[in-house]
Amino acid sequence: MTNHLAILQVVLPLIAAPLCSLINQAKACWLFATTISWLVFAISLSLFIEVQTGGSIRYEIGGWQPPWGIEYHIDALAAFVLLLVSAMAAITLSAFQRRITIEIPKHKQGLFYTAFLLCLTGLLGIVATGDAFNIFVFLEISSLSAYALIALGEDRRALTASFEYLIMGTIGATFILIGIGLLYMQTGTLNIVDLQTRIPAISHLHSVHAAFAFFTIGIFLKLALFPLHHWLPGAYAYAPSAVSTFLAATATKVALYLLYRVFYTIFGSEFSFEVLQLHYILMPLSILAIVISSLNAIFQQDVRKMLAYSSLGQIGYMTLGIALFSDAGLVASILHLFNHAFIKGALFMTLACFLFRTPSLRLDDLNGAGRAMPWVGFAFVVGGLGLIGVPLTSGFISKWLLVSAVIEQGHWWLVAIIVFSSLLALIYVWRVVEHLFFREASAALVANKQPIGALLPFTWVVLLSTLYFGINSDFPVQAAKAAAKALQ
Amino acid sequence: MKNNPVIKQTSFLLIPVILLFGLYVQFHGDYSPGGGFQAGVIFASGLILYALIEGQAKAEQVFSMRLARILSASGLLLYAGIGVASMFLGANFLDYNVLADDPLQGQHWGIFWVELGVGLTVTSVMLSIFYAFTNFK
Amino acid sequence: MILANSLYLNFAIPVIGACLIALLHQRRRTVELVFIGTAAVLLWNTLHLFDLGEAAYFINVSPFSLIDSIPLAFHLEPLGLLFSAIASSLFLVTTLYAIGYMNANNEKHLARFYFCFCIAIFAVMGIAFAANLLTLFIFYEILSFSTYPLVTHKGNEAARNGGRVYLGLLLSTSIGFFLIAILWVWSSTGELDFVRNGFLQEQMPKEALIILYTLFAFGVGKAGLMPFHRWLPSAMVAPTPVSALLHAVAVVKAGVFCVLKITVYVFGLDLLSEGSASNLIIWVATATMLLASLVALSQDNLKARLAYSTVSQLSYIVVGAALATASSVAGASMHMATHAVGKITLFFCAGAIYTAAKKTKVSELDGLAKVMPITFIAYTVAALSIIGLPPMAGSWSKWFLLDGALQAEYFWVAIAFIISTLLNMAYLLPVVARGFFAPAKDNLSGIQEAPWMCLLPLSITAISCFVLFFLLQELHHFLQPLFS
Amino acid sequence: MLSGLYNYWIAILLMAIGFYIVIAHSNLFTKMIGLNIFQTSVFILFISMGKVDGGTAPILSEAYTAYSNPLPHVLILTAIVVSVATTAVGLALIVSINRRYKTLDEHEIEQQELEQE
Amino acid sequence: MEDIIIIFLLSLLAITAIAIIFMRNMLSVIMLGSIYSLLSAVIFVVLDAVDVAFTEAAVGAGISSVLFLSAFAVTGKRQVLKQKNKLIAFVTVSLTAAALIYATSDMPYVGDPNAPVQTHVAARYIEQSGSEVGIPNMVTAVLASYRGFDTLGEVAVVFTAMIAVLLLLLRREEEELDREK
Amino acid sequence: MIAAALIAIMIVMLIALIRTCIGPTLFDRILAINTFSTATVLMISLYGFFNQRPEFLDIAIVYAMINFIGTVALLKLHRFDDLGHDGDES
Repeated sequence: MTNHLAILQVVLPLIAAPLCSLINQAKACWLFATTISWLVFAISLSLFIEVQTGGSIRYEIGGWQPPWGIEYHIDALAAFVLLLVSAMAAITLSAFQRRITIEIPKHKQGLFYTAFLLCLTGLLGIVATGDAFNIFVFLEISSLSAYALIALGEDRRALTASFEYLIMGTIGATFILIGIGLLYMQTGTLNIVDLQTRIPAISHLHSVHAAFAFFTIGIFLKLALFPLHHWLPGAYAYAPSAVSTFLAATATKVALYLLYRVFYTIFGSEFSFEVLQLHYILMPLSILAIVISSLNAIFQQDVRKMLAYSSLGQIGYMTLGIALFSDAGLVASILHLFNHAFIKGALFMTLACFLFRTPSLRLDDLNGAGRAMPWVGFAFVVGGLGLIGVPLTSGFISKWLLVSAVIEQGHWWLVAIIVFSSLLALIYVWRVVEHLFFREASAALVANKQPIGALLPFTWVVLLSTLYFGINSDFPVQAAKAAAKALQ
Repeated sequence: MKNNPVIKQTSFLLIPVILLFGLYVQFHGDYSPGGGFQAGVIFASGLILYALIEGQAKAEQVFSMRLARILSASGLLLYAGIGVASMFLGANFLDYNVLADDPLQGQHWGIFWVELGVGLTVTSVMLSIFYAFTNFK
Repeated sequence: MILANSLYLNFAIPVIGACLIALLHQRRRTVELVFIGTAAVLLWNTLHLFDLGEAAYFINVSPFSLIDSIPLAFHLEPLGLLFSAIASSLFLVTTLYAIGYMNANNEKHLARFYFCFCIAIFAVMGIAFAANLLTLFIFYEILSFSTYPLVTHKGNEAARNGGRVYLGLLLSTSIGFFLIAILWVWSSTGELDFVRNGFLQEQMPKEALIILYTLFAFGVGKAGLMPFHRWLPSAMVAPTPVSALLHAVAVVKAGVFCVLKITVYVFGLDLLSEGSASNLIIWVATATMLLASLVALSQDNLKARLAYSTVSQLSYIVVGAALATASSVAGASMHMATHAVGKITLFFCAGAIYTAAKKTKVSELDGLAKVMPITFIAYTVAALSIIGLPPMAGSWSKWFLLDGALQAEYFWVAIAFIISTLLNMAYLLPVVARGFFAPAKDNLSGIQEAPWMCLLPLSITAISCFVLFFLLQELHHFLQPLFS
Repeated sequence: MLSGLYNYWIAILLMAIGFYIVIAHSNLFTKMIGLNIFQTSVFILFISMGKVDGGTAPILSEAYTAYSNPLPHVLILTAIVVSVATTAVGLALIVSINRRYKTLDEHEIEQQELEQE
Repeated sequence: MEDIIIIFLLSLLAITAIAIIFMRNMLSVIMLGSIYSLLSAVIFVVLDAVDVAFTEAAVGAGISSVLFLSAFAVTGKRQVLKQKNKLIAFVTVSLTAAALIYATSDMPYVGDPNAPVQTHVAARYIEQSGSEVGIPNMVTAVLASYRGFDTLGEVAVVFTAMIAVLLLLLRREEEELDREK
Repeated sequence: MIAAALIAIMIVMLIALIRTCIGPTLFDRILAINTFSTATVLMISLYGFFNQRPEFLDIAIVYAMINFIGTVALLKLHRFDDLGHDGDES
């Protein structure tokens, strides 16, 4: 069966989803979905090892050879992102059972796990596939389930946020579809590897340029890159905590993966950067994203919204790495994708821990919560330090690589901007820390002893992994380098 | 719709035709336009027409929400199951050639079952979405 | 192997202490015992490191690599050993004092307090033994973060504001200047390891060296160079043992230690004394020295006065480093030790006065020496040492610094040293004068000496001010490997 | 030659109209219809590129040799399904929004949120 | 003749779309929407995409309209149709359209048999599917066999849509009623 | 011959479309839509013959059915404001 791992990666959760909807009993569904997610993680792990040792894997679905049939193509980058997504899914599902029982009405829980598995399927499918149109299909699977999952938030604003996401997401997906159409019109193929070989010959065509533009804008919409980011903060802030954790850690990362694929694999870096001079657009956008989102984050009263804005800023770092148009920049970008996913995931998990005892996540409701719940409070501090990029956390490693990539190109002003935004991060993280530790807790909070359950240990597992990758960065750095090499 | 015998009678004449036509589209999709998806939608439309005429409650007696959910899941499972079956028979996922001794026959079988899965899922999904909306008030 | 093990032990001890404290946080007595025990064992182990001798110097010990080719690495060298010895011995004294002070003043959240203390000393050990710039930076940041909860310990508005300035300034300078300087060094030389006589020779153009040195000196915000000194007085909101630790032992000394280490092992004395890379910093530090003294004069709050005095004294060390002659660097290193001992005594005295009499202002101290003689005698001894009068330890370090300034032919710096010494007298001695000679204004009955847990440490440190004077020859000898 | 680029131009016009409705109309319902128009225009774009002059529908028959390209048809079949799925989810959202806000006007919803703050 | 038909139908389609912008009545918008679907289905027939036309008729004019109507029934008839941000919308839309018009400048003409679309991948479907898959309807052959995985994804999309709608609209009582049965 | 019929149907379509747009009552519109879909059904059947592939009559059948369901739904909505209603008037 091992030679089928590539397809099982995606098909396993896809088969599990309808089964889960048939089981339709909260506890059993949870157990089932969690088991499946760990299996998926195991598959992605073995795929990762296989790709690291034996090079990229190609799998012809239906036995039809590539440009005619659909193929799965898992290279070092895809394996890396698959690992990330499946790990986050397994962790989220295992950790969040209690929160889901609290936040989701009982009769919807079975469907909730089904939708979660479908979302996972979609995200994995986007990464694994080697066919341009297949990307669109799986993009829609993940998006549709994400819309529903987000809309399950208790606040009614979850609904409007989800609707805005739906509109923006559909426009984005349709733009990507137009891009696929234009490319197909000029090349006659949908296979990514085939596209890659055919595009250089026709790169002078206007429609290829337009295809590039549509791809880029469509992915920017999904990625929530400034100024197309309005849907994201609401979506992350009002979604159920399990959903915001999972999506914050994976959804934008997969969109970023698509961006790499389009820029480097489909069109090739030469076309993207030398012919179209993409970095002249991407650089200012990234900088604006970094600065404006960080500034926005400072003024948020709701901590989840603050983290959402901070995510926007972090996306800016990742695109900045691309915009540098150098190997070092690309490695930094991929590494930051990985590190940030875990840091942000851990932070959202700590917030979910707080929710067990605080009425909401507004700053005033969190007064003294760190003292009342020291392990959770400390977890937030550690995660926050990672976000700022303090040494010994994995956030530092990726920022170090990013800044060295910037210095390599001699952009000293950019270094100043990165430093400035790190300080902004310090401000918004520290505002929360002050509320958590240096204000008096309300009597209700001190008296509330509701148990947190498995969520807390899992939060610490994720946090410790970010600390470990901050101390011994060999694994992610080597993986990021291999991934960047696969893109060249 | 006791008060509207014309509509009721016409519809009751039409519904079997629609369902039959749905089956035709489902199984004749290899030779003429159509296939599982179109058939599913047509089949669902027939049932929706029934729900429009006789009301939600009666329609659910014919085709309950629960049945719709089970069928939708089994349709998807059927499709994926064909893929897994070909995997167990030693070929790649969704490779129908190995489903029968003769590759062409295998392709026929594969497409037949796969289309059936599509049809099942689409019918029940469309219907349960319709139910969900009309029940919502 | 022995080297690695004893080094790691030095890191492990405070961490184990911290963990024990966190685990046992409900049992107050046990926590206190653990706290003292940690400090004692740490000191014992640190002193053992001296036994390894010169042969063990500059051998890198690296548990793992951080990024690519940059490892987290440690080594032994005289400066670091000196610093670790100062820190761990004073840490022991401070633990005693902290327990006495915290109990006497009914402070809360003791376990958190001791925990952070241990982590801070762990960071100090990291700084002392760091073998490359990145390791140094990492532990420098850990120190900032671990001392933040100590500064804001009281948790009120003032404490939060103080904490904000503290952390804000330290982090923004370290990320904005220090880290950038490190990255610059790395990207242009590809090296970060500390080596004898530095590794920047011929690697970078002259103009760049000036900027780089300035970046480093300002980046180490803990060295308190103006205009980045504001965190020091802000941190005065902390309980006194913290102030003592911050200002005498851990934080500020870590700052100047970083400057010294970078000067000696990154730039190298030859490079700096030949070129003009450090001129700007000499100017800035001299100005800080004088200005901070003037500000100290105007402060009525005793702790604030001592804080500005610290700012001023730190600049002695920075000037010493920046002058980059053998004498001045030796003087700077010694000053690190002598000032540490002196200043910690002064802070202990301020805390003892607060504990016993609840007085914080200089103008309220009239006649207090009659009821608290030991405290005031200790204060006098320490003040004299800081001013630099023989036979107190401070006299030696000032002598070397002055000698260094003259050797480097910076006559105006020498003059500034002398003016500053006069200013030192002007702001430190009024306390003595008021305590001993002014008639008491308020009713002093009922006030007696602070608890013995406070008195014992300050007596020990006061006596060391005196004893160190006679050990200076050996200290100088110990530092010789720096200049070979 | 069928009609040159006329198909594409109309598809672009439709796309623009759909897109315009999505952005400019404040009623969520109308936005969904706009989205539908937007997506349908892409279908026309795809289908037009599959057309072959003198070709016929891609169903094998002995009478013909030239067929139009079946691949875009397959893609668009999938895209239509995706579009109807999106419509269903969007409408479900609209219905829920209507229940919680009692309006479907974007600006009135914003207004309500502001008042609640 | 074909040209005339296609041009005329496309123009009708454009008129319908433009009319939707200016409609003030929600129900009319939905009705025009279904006309739009019908028209595009006819266009698909003329463009030889019979399967697509089939689907568009069943889905666009049928299911979509019914869904719109049922949602409309739930949300009530009083709908205010207003337009805001006209300028922003116009600029954005014009930019997108301009990009595409720019792209059309070197597109192959509609119906060109030598366009890359016709010569590369699709050629094999047309020539070989009869012998490789063995069914006359090439669209079904490609859909279910060559690109069967896409179709699996498509079924998953439909399934997801159901799960999503149920998650949003399902209410407790019905679920329990359902269980009793 | 077929061409002429096609042209006539197209004209019908245009007129029906105009009527749908201008209304004014709901019934005008419903009627117009009905006309329009009938025209489409005819159009598709005729086009099949015109193009010499009349086997696509299937599509025309679907259109006729869908058209009927749509009209019923529209009218029911107008009458009961609820598509799930059992249709008995009280």
